[in-house]
Amino acid sequence: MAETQKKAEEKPKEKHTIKIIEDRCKGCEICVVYCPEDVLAMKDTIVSVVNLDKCTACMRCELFCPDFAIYVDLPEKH
Amino acid sequence: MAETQKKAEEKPKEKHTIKIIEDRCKGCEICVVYCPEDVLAMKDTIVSVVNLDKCTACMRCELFCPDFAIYVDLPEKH
Amino acid sequence: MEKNIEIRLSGEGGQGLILAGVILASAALIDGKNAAQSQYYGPESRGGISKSEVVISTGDIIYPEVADPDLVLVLSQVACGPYTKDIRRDDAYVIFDANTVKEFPKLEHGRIYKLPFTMTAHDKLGKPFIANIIALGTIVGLTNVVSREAIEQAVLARVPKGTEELNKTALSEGFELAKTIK
Amino acid sequence: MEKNIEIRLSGEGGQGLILAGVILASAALIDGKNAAQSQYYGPESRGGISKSEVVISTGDIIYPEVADPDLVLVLSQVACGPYTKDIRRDDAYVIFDANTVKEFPKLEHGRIYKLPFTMTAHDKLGKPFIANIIALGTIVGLTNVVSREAIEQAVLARVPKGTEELNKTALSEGFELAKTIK
Amino acid sequence: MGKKALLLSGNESCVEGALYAGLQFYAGYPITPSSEIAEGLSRKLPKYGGVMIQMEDEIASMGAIIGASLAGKKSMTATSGPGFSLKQENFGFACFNEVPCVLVNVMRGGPSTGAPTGPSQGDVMQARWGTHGDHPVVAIAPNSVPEILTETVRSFNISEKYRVPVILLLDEIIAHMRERVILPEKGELEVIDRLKPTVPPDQYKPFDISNTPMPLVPPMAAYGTGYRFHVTGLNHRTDGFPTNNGELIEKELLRIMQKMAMYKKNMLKHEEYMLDDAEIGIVAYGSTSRAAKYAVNVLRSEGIKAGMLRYITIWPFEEEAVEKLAEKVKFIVVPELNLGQLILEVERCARGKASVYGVNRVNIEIIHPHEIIEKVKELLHGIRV
Amino acid sequence: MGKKALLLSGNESCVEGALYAGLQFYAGYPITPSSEIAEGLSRKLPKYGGVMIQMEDEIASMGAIIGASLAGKKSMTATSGPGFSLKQENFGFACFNEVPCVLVNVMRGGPSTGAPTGPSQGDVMQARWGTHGDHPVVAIAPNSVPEILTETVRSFNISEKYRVPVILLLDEIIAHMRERVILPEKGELEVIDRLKPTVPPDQYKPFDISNTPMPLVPPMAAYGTGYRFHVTGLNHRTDGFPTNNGELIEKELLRIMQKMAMYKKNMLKHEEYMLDDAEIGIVAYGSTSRAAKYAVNVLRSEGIKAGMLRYITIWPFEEEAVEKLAEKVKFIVVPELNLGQLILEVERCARGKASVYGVNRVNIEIIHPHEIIEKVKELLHGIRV
Amino acid sequence: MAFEYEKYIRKGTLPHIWCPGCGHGIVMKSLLRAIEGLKLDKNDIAVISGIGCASRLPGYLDMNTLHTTHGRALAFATGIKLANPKLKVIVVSGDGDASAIGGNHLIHAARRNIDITLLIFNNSIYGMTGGQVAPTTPIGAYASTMTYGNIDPPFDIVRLVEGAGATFVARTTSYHTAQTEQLIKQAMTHKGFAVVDIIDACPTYFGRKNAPKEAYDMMQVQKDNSIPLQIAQKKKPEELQGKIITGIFVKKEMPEYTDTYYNTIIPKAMGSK
Amino acid sequence: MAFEYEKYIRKGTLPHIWCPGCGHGIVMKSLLRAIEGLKLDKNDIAVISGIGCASRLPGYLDMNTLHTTHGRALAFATGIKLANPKLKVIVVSGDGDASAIGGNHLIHAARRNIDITLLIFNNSIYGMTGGQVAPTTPIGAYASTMTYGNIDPPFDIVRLVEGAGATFVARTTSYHTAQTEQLIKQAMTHKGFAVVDIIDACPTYFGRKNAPKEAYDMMQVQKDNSIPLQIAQKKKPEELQGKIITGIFVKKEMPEYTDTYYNTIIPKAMGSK
Ligand SMILES: Cc1ncc(C[n+]2csc(CCOP(=O)(O)OP(=O)(O)O)c2C)c(N)n1
Ligand SMILES: Cc1ncc(C[n+]2csc(CCOP(=O)(O)OP(=O)(O)O)c2C)c(N)n1
Ligand code: SF4
Ligand code: SF4
Ligand code: SF4
Ligand code: SF4
Ligand code: SF4
Ligand code: SF4
Ligand SMILES: [Mg+2]
Ligand SMILES: [Mg+2]
Repeated sequence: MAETQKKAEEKPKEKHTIKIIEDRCKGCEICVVYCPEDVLAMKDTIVSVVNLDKCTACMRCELFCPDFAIYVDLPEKH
Repeated sequence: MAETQKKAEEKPKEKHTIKIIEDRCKGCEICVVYCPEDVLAMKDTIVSVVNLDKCTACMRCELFCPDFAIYVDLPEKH
Repeated sequence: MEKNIEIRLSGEGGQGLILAGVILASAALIDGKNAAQSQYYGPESRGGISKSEVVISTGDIIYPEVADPDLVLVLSQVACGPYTKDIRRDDAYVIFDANTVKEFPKLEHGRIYKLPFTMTAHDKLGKPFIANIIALGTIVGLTNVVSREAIEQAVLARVPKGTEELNKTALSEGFELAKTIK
Repeated sequence: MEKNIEIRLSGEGGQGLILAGVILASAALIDGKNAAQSQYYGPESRGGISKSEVVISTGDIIYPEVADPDLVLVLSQVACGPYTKDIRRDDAYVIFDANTVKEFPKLEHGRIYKLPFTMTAHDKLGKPFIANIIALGTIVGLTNVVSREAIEQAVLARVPKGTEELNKTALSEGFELAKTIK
Repeated sequence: MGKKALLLSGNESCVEGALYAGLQFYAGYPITPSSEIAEGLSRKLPKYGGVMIQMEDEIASMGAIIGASLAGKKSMTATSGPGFSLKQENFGFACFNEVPCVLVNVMRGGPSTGAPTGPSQGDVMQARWGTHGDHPVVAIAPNSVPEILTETVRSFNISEKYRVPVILLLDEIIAHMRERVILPEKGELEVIDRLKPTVPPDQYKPFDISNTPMPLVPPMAAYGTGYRFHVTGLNHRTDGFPTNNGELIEKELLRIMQKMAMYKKNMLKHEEYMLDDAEIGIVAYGSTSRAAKYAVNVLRSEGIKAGMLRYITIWPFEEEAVEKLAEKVKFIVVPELNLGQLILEVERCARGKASVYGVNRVNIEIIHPHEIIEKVKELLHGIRV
Repeated sequence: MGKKALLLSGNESCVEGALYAGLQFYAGYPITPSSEIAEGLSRKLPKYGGVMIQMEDEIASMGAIIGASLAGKKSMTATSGPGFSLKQENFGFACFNEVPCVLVNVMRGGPSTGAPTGPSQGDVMQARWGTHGDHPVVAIAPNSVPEILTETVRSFNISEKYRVPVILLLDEIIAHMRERVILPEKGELEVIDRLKPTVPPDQYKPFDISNTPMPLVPPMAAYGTGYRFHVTGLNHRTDGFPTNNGELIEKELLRIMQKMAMYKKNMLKHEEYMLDDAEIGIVAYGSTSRAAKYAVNVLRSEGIKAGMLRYITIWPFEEEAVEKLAEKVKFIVVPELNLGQLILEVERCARGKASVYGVNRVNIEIIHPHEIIEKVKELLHGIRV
Repeated sequence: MAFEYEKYIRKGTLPHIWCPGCGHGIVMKSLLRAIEGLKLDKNDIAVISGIGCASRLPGYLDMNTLHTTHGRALAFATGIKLANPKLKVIVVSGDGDASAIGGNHLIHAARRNIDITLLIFNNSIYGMTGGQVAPTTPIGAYASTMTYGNIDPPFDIVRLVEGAGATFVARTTSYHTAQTEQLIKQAMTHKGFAVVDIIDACPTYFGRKNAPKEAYDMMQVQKDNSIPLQIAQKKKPEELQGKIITGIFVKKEMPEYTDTYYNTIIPKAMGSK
Repeated sequence: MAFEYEKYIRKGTLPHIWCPGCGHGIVMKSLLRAIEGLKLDKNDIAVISGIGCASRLPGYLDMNTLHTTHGRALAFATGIKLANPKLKVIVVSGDGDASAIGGNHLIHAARRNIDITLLIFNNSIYGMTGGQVAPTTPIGAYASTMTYGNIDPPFDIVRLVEGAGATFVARTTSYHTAQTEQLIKQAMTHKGFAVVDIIDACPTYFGRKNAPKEAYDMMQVQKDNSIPLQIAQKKKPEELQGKIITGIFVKKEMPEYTDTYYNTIIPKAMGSK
């Protein structure tokens, strides 16, 4: 498993948010399907965060989104 | 070793001749060099038979001549 | 109707405008008329500006694109500017989707309507992508450019198996919308 | 010598005609003259018809090929027909290799000579391929189109290392042959 | 109108035309806006027992159709600008060896990758001069979907009858446009096959014209039929073998060009619209001619005597048609979806007898009738732009 | 004549010219009769620190020189007909993106493989129209070995100065012929380098002309110099990015063509020989012009007032030169080693004011002065052939 | 933001033109992370592509970028690399671009061992032109020019470039984002021609005629079908039918072309008269 | 006459254009013996070539012959084979023709496994154009475009076509006349794409700048350097440096393209509406 991913998983669950750039989201649902915690859901043709609390900042949504439309906003600078 | 060659070598030494088509011979000397019995020699820029008696009809000259210029003329039809 | 009827369906890629144009042209053929359908789309697979034009005539169609629009449908904001500027006739229909178009161009000619195609598709039929068929119904309802039978037959012939009922309903919704402004 | 001197060296591939032409042209440059050398050869690597033309002048050379031959050298049978037919001047030299050419074309103009270049190369020098250089000697000896010093210098500059003496001898043989007919 | 009317795109119509004409081999490489031709044939050609293959590139496609044609099959390829450029080397081989085949070029916006979905008429001169060396060329430019069908059949017929590759020059507009087409019945349109040799195999020479019923057109044997012949891209003799003999080289080249000259009239095709009393000539082709015709109608309705000369066969260029036109009109307008290509030929053939003006566009939109109308009016009122 | 006179072939002279002009990158694929250019550069270019690479084919060679030019190096490739056809697609990319580079085409007998060692001028129209779509082109055709050197330098200069690919059209005769050449000293001939941007990297747009000292010619940054720009073969905006906006597309295409129009006079070059009082005009170029000049001399010596207009820059075509000529001569003769190519332009520009006749040959021999002389006499005596 | 992709992206160019769910965007992100990991200056990177959906990538990158003709990117890139050896040169290709029309440049770049990193966005189809068969389309799959199911045996890109002499060859999938990042990094660090064959998904056109259709399902297939090379080596050929073998297949040291040219030819030439 | 070559040769075409000692003529004879051995009808054989010295071969054969453009013979041959599947199709190529400009058609013919026999007359140089470097020229050898010695690593043709999917791949030399005959026979009997890489000699141009120079010496090198595959397999890589490994490298059964087309696609298409 590669650095970026590992780093993210080891990280203690601090406060973070999921940032969605709606103009870019094309509604492919990849992030929704691959989010292990069901944090995301489709709303119309665009994704939205429905359960931020469950988010583990695992980074999968960010890594997989083909459209640079979803980011995990970590509190500390990386 | 392939058929043609083998056949030729096994053949009893019957009477045969070496036919040279002078118009085609370009004098590359390949036949002269590869004749194992020194049957051939260069005469000017063209090959000629100098010692037919020693010829074993091994076919090398014919096989190697790039110019279709030298043939071993076997008595029997093949 | 001696003159050609020149119809432009505009919007963006993914809205099914080309299909709609093809259906309209097929319907014309079913009615025994002549039709020419053409289109423009860019390389973007989504969101790029797009149009489909249909010219319908009882005689020969000389110029196959819209030279003097009788009807322009606009299903998205990006299409507003470029595709409405050549409207020259006061009796030309200009029909905007009231949901997707937010800023309407200022037009000097034409009879302007704003209809909720997308909302109808979404709310009534639960399928946003069916707005094109609804709009077709409205266009035919408004102009009678082809017969209702022909457009129904043409729609059914061209839509995916299993979606026939949905499309029929969409058409009807379009005809209903037409009534609201006729 | 105000007029251009137009020389054609013809024969077949492998006879070193191009080299001979280049040497002759270089000699002209050494003499401070102008020269243009051109050639034709086919795709065959051996036996195909071939020619090399040299135009030498004290002034500009307008047309770079032989338009009106002053001298035609023919070193092989195949070249006889095509390369002698444009001889228009009675004082033009036409020099055949007496050994390789068996059938001589009927010519209406020109001073015709048959010289044993190949035999000389073979018998006297033991190198059949040197006939080209012998012929060069003859040409210069006959026409003085370039100086003897220049042609010697040009030959030495262009032949492979180690063959200088051979080539010098060949040139001299050519000059000797020229004397036989002068 | 007994038969069923279909709504076909131009590319689909081309597929129908090719099948009607007896296409048996298609090789191509996908490129917008021509790909629907390959796609249609992928579905339909094997139904006719023919072969459709997608090759590794355009060069290979052109090579493959020449091979198939030499093996006796009616062959075709289709492409657009970038692919058309790539096919030029092998296309020249076909021209030189008089190999019947049809090369469809659906023109798109250029140069280079340009605007793949944008219409254009930018390859008109390339169709004539794209490959190196002098060579015969036929190029045909229909202007409607139904005409694509009939002109595709005519392209095959010319190609087979005269042993000359034919370029079918479509533009993106008519290739992608859909119009009503009624498929012709079998026998309704003429379908011509190439001349077969009548001499026995040992007397056959692939470019020999001493035994042909059609002067200058050598009959054509197919590989594998007992006629063992040679074909080369080198300058060759009538027996197909290479030669360095300048006389023979020139003779063979001239024979091919003379063949074109001799049959040119049979290859030409143009439409005249309201030319009889025309004072203003519009010369057009392809989709642009439909705007031109529309413009003529509008101008006539306003009392301006305009007329249109439409080239259907573009190459060889029918010089006489322009010459005649130039004699009688005040000026000639040539609308083209490029920066002025066929206009050069029009200018040349007008020989100064009429001034020639272009209406040009390269903004990936079709030329609008109004642009032509305005240009004519502007010129009429003596305003030069 | 202080400097040493060398006996060089035309191809060798081209090598010297390219090195003089500052060539730094050569990519090619061998083909007769151009190969000596690659061979000469294989030996000499690395001495100058430059790179000479033999690529896998002509397409790759053309691509590589465009890449190298965008990376800031003066680049060249050389080929002959078949390779010229193959290079067309990428050549169009260079034309469209205004990439300076020199493409040498040593013409040989065509079409197709034709006669590899036979002379020809068969690619003159292809040089203008070989790639798809409208595009600017410069083509230069010297007629002697020393002129090849100076015209090679001029080709690079034009290419660099105006950001336009230049085709150097040699014919087999002058490429393989040897003549006396005196190498120019450093500084003796002008050597021009492309405009570099003056704006900082973040303001740089590769096709922007708002900040250029030369109107219509955008300064050119090189990859790897801190200017991070984009180049595409798609229709693009001034910032290099693709667009579907018809207006922008047209604007950019027209700008390139306007640039050509604006600087055309600086690219043109012709020679007039005895034209002042000429009654008979001969229009020629390349090796054929030497036969033409010889013919003029012979004709003059017989009291016939012939003169020659020789095009050195063929494309863009200097229309005015023919127009002027046509005004004053009885007729124009155009000798070409092809079946009539540039004659079409001559005819067009003569506008019917003088009749135009060709003297054509495709028998892989150079045109002989006597053929031109005879043609002129024949025409003078009113005998049409 | 966990990773600042925008640092490498040209302002105003997003959203990109790719379809919803197109794998090209996912791979692009892996590429950017790899570049970040190598701490390269954007001024020193040149990214070249041919034509196709994948080939639109360079336009988005704030680097030295060139979008050439279909199949020819490696040829242009060869010119760039030789003209300016200090540039890190990356070529981005679709599978059609790289292995159909571009096949010749592919094998020759491999043969020369020129220092270029080639990323093949291998979605088994021609995306840009609407779903025609590619030299990578599996037997039996449907494509718009294979109406009756594909009969053209596909290339194994890894074996192809290996046979041509490539000195670094690896395979991964768009699903394996971390592996992709790592392999691209290693490819870029490798001195010589390096190829990464990235199995990718075109939901629009490959999905249109084949199953599965949805992007996320296609990614699942990538995941489920992948086997790392070390494991694959222990299996029988039958067991590997239809599998995607991932990892590094070739990694060897050989003289690099640009280097050899500048350090052998030029000195020799300058030394000789 | 021991073997009646003239039976297959077009009257009046000899002497051929090849140089004294050129290996092409020797290989041509091996080819003719192979054809004789297969008892094929001349009417059923098509021989196609590109451009180059080797490519002049078809002109001499009294068969269906086609001399195409440089590098493109396989493309033309593909059209011929598909148009008339009953033809036995042989392509004759130079090494440059086949692997430089023609490389793409080579790998794609291999991929398709179309029933064509490709004979590569591999003399490590461009003969026809005067001795320029080829993609088969050994490192360090001199060529007219490699003044300072070749730096381009050569292809191993066998590995290249194997990597591309060829189902029959063999190598021999022009010296090994009997082996050449046998391998050509096997290649022609193989159903599918078959390549025979025949190491050959160009005394004129390869010999001009390299040693040895004489045709007979070059043949001696072929003899001395050749190692049969079975023996080579037992040796260490170091021991095989500069050796010519001969024999059959690949021979496997796979569906043949023409066959698949006619027996799968056409019936399917005719069956569907
Ligand atoms: C010379 C040429 N031929 C064909 C095309 C059309 N074309 C554009 S992209 C493409 C193939 C795209 O497939 P791929 O390379 O796999 O990229 P993808 O779109 O799947 O990412 C083709 C055939 C072209 N632009 N130029
Ligand atoms: C498109 C094109 N490019 C280049 C050439 C020039 N050319 C002819 S043959 C040849 C190479 C010959 O080498 P090879 O194929 O190895 O055959 P050989 O002559 O060695 O037998 C080349 C480059 C050509 N005829 N056409
Ligand atoms: S970071 Fe992981 S858990 Fe959080 S939303 Fe994204 S995928 Fe789901
Ligand atoms: S993966 Fe990206 S584009 Fe797809 S739905 Fe999620 S945010 Fe939107
Ligand atoms: S057959 Fe053998 S022995 Fe006789 S001449 Fe020929 S090579 Fe010599
Ligand atoms: S091998 Fe043939 S060409 Fe060579 S010398 Fe002997 S007979 Fe003559
Ligand atoms: S067509 Fe396919 S490859 Fe192209 S952007 Fe859409 S999904 Fe991606
Ligand atoms: S040049 Fe070489 S390959 Fe060509 S015929 Fe001569 S020896 Fe043979
Ligand atoms: Mg793809
Ligand atoms: Mg070779």
